[in-house]
Amino acid sequence: MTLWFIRGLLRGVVTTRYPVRPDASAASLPTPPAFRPQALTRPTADRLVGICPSGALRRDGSVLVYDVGRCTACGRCAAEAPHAVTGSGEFELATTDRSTLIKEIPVREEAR
Amino acid sequence: MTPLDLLYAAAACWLAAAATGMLAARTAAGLRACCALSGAGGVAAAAGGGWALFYGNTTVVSAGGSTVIGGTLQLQSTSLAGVFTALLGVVAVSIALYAPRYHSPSGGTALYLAAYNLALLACLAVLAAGGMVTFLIAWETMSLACYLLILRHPRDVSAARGAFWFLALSEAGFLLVVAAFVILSSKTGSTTLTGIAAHASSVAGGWRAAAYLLALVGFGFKAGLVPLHVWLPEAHPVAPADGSAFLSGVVVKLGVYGIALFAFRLAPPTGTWPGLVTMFAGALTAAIGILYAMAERDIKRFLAYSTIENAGIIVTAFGAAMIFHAAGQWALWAFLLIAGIYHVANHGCYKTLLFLEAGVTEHTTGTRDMDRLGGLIHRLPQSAVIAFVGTLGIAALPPLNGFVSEWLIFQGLFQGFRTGSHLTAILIVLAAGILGLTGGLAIFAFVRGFGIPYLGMPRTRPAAEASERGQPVLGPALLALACVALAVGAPVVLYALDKMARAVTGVTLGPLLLPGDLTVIPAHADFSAFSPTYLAVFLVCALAVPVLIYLAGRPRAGSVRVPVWDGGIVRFRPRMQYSAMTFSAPTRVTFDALYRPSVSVTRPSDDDPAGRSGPVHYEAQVTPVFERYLYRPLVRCLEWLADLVRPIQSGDVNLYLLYVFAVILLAYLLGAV
Amino acid sequence: MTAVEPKTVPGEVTMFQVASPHLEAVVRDLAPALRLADMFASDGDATTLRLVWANDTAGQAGYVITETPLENGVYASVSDIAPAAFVEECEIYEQFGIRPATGKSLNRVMLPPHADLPTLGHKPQAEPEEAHAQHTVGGQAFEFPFGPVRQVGVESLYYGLVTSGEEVVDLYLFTWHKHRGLEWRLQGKTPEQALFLAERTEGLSAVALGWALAAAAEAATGTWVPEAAERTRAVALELERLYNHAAAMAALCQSTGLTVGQSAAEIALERLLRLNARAFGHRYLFGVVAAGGVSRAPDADGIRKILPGAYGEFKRASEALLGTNSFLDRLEATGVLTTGQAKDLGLVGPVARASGLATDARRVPGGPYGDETAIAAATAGDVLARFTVMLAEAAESVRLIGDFLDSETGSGAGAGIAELPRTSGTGLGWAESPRGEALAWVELGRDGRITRARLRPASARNWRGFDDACRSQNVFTDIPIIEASFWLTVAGMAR
Amino acid sequence: MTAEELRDTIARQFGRSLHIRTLDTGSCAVCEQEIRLLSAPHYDLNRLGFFFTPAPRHADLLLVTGPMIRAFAVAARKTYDAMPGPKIVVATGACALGGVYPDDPFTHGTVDAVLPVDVWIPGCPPSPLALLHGLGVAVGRLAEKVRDLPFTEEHYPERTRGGS
Repeated sequence: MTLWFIRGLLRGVVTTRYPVRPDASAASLPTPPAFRPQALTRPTADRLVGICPSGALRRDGSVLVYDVGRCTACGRCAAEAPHAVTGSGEFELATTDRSTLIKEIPVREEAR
Repeated sequence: MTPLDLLYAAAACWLAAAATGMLAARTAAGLRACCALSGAGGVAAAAGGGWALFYGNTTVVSAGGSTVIGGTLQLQSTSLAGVFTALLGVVAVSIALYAPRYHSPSGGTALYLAAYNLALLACLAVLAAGGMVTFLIAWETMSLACYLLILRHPRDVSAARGAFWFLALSEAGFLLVVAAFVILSSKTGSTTLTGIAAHASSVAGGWRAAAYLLALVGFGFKAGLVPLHVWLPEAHPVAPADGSAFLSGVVVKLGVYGIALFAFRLAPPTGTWPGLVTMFAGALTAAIGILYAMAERDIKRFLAYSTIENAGIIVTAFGAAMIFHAAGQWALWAFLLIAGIYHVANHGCYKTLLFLEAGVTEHTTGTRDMDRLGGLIHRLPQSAVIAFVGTLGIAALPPLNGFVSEWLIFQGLFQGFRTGSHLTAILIVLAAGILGLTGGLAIFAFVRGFGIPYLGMPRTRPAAEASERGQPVLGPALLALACVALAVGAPVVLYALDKMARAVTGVTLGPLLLPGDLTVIPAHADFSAFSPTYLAVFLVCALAVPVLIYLAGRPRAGSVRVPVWDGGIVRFRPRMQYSAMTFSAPTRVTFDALYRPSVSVTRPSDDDPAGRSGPVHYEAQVTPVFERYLYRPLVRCLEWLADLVRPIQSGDVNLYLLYVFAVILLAYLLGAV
Repeated sequence: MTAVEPKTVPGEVTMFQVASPHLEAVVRDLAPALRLADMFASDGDATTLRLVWANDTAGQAGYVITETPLENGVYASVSDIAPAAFVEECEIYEQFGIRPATGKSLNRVMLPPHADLPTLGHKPQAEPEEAHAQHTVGGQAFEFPFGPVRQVGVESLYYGLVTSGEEVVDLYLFTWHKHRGLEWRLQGKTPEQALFLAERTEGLSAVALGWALAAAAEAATGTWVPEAAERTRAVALELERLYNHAAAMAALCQSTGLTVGQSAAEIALERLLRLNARAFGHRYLFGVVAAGGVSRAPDADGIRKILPGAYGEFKRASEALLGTNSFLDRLEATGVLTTGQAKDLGLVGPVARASGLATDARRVPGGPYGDETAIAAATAGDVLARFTVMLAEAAESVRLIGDFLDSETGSGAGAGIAELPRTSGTGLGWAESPRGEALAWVELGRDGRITRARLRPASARNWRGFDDACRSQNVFTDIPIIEASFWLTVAGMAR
Repeated sequence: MTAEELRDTIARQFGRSLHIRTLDTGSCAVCEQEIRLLSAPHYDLNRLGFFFTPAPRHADLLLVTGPMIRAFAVAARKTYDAMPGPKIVVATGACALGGVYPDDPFTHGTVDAVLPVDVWIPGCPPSPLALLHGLGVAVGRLAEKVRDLPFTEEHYPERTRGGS
């Protein structure tokens, strides 16, 4: 047990300072996508809705309804439409109000 | 008028009860009449016994003119027998209250009640016997009556087996008892007990010791000393509940009475070693008795083993008393006699109670197997409370009576250092240690003995549907009251027992033991003191404190009651409870040298490891060591001898005439010499 | 052999048709030589019973599948000959309502009591007998209920621990609390959609299950995956093995009460998980495997830079543990599984290898693994043997990752994806997950959607060895140690 | 009790020490692994005054993972009922928030179909950092951010176009 003690001392502290300070390891976490409304046309939005495996996306008229809670950050939408979808880098998503997780992204109307 | 007159009245009642039972117990009214007579006899016996305690020894009364074997019916009431007589009376009364509801009127019941009341009568005769011949005849009558009593259901093989065990060991013991009496009687030239006691000092030490050892073994068969105990667990389960209660409450105690008679009254052996032998016989009996009790799941067998344990405790106290006598510590001699006899009374009450409640359980559920019971406290609340009182008593937990007498015995044993011999002192402390182990195991055993049948969930449908309606309550309740009285009234009891001890030993403990303020100073003035009465009052008050605190301080705000946290399981099932056998498994593992358990696990698909769909069958059997390694060889040996002498019995009349002739010739020749 | 019409599918898989009356004889023929790796039914025009046999012999590794169309919905009791099939017989009853012809009692595996759940075929006529729960132990033993809500941070699982107070007489598990009906859910999904659920069947072997399912779909459509993508899958799989073995080490320390060791192992575990996130963008490697290839290339430089340090933590922790006698004493001779038991029960992975069975799906030719892949082995069959096997495998994983990243034969490990044609077909896929061989079987309809998918994670196999391992012991407190050394998930069993 | 009152009570009563019981209602074992890592040296939730407790009787917070399998709902409810009030339920991971399994014969699909959820933590799985943030939010120690996040690119000017 003494050996373990010395080993522990030699190993040093690895504990994160989060939440007092940000943690660097957060940078490589998968995060929910953010959308670029300029590039988000109606067909693109429909394609994204079709490809989302977790049902986080739904188009309601000219709005893409995005449920961050249901999003698994699988990255399929970003792979499908890299010009319209990018990573948000946000991981602090906890909320006490479920409705705040539902975002409405405006969809660019095509000229008819 | 002497206490004997009350005993005559009791005897008359019991004789009448036997006759009524025989003739009329086929009807409910006859059954009740028989029990009423039996109960009246019990009242008379209890009163007579209590009176005899204070009265001292009466003179020997010769009654009847029979001169069959050179003696008349000699009767005497003594202080020592008084305790046992009073116990006999109390047991008889409670059984009389119990029996009318327990038995249904029938021919079998009639015979049973006749045998039972004859057994009561014979027990009374043993206790009132003033002469050797009377004693022996009464003793033998008692054995035969008890044999019939155990054979309530003669067609049942196990009943026949249990009764046979009882009879065989009784007869073996009887022979030794006869021999012991013959030695003392021939050496003192007297056949009355008083006469033998008066001339005992003239008997050589060797003869006294021989007589004592013969008596110890002979009465040990009845008292259930290991290894002479094997009849108890066989006979108790097969007898009716009140019969078992009577066997454990009284008949076993008569064995103890016999030992006390030889150890303290007739011709106490000289020297330290008879005391040591007695003490260790008792201590080992106690330890082995409780260990075997732990391996039983049949309630009555469990209680029978517990009886063995308690007999062991009493005999240990007697043995230690004899040691102190040899060491000249007269006060301790008398004190341990008192403590032992106190335990006799206590055990007689709570063991009878527990057997009666076992009968209630068996009647309402149809089984004695603890692992088929459970949750009876909800179905049989009155019985459960009564049984709980008995359990507290037998587990020697304060404030009940078992605690008082066991505590006194321990206090006596702790005085071992006053014997003057280091070796003896160490041996006495060793015996105290064995008794300590026994006491701890007894608590464990009775937590199990009460918890498994009465607490938890019912394990079978009959247990779930048991009903208390129509079940006897009064008899056991009377005994529960007696238990409480023996605890709270300890100073009174000790005052009476002090009278008894003075009659037997001539030593007066009086003010030393009882300073007069409900306190008891056991064993020695500068050792310890306590008051069972105050203890009981204090414990009740102490238990009330948390209740009062709860009532006073419970939150006024609304609280929520939710079920027990169960890990989210669908529902608890009875099979998820500790069972009697699993509860005692740690003991089984710790003492496996004694138990030599054989474990077998079988599943139907053992050859098919993935197909383990079948039910598991698990069994752990305790080896019956004494039956297998002591009695079985003995029985084989006897059978072999019987085979040897079989040619003598040819069936030829001429040959038999020759035998008669040879015997007469031999008698003449011996006479001529 | 009474087989008809052999036909082959891509990979080292041979298929035979076996007529229903001959099934018993064929099983009798195959059982001594091959390992019954899986058994399942499919509902088509007639219910078809498929038995997947694995050949573990070095150099001949591969799979044999026997197909038996069932007449009148009965089949010979396979488990009477090959005991490993018993759990599957129970599953087939729950999913299709058909049971072995012998009418033997079947246990409850996935079906919750009194549940009205959709099934793959007919509903079972009656509830499963739950035979193992009806103990007639005669009061000499009782059931110690444990769960389903157990310690903190573990999955829901019910242990019925039958004990005599001291000995473990029997132990059985209920896992139906976690049955999510995955095989039912996969019906009608495209392989791409199915992968999403397959990874979440048993998240701790997401790569292995994803690979197995993707490989099955690729086999069904005859798709060839780019070699670089295959190597990327292998890198991910070995990273998965590494972090799982680190997690198992932490769990072993926790179960033996060695908190310092647990912390050391958890430092290694966290560093390996961060490596995963750096290399593939997900701590548990979800989403790496795609149908027809991989969705992303690994950050090879990141792996080369971080892996030695992370594995160094792992190695330091494991070496310190191997020098701690109080720890090893708890492991030695605990939870012993004999070779015979492991073989009869068809166990896989480190558990089987620690009991002397050299089974490893990585040995099947056709994948990115070469012949020189070392298969760790031990014979003692106890917890210590499983621990040492895991350590040896971790070392081999590090070597393999380096090999794949610097592969001479191709472009190393990279992204690459082949389009799956939308055709019908059937295929078997496999991968060696950290817990052992994971199997997937896929039947695709004409539109390329799944009509029947069978997922068999290693956990579904190895739990059946758990009670035997526990019963070899008479000490309750060893059970958590045994559970940690198996390192299984309930999710994989109750999928 | 309204949500605001509950939060006040919690901030007052659990400001410094909070005991957590986890509940798996059908997860894939990965959320459990991340929860276990909370007590690992890298995250060490005890430094923040959070503790795990196996007994729901001692727990203040129920950390629920998985899509709430119907067969498990009774056990989940029992666990919740066994906790003394005031109590917090945290739905953890995409499964618990309805992202993986729909409402069908096998699963309820979301935890709030059975238990009254107070805090939602998205993520598949939520990383230990996300869990720490969620616990902080649950006791009112950390601010909620997601309310103000539009998840449109304007909000993330530091990110380059097309970066993923």
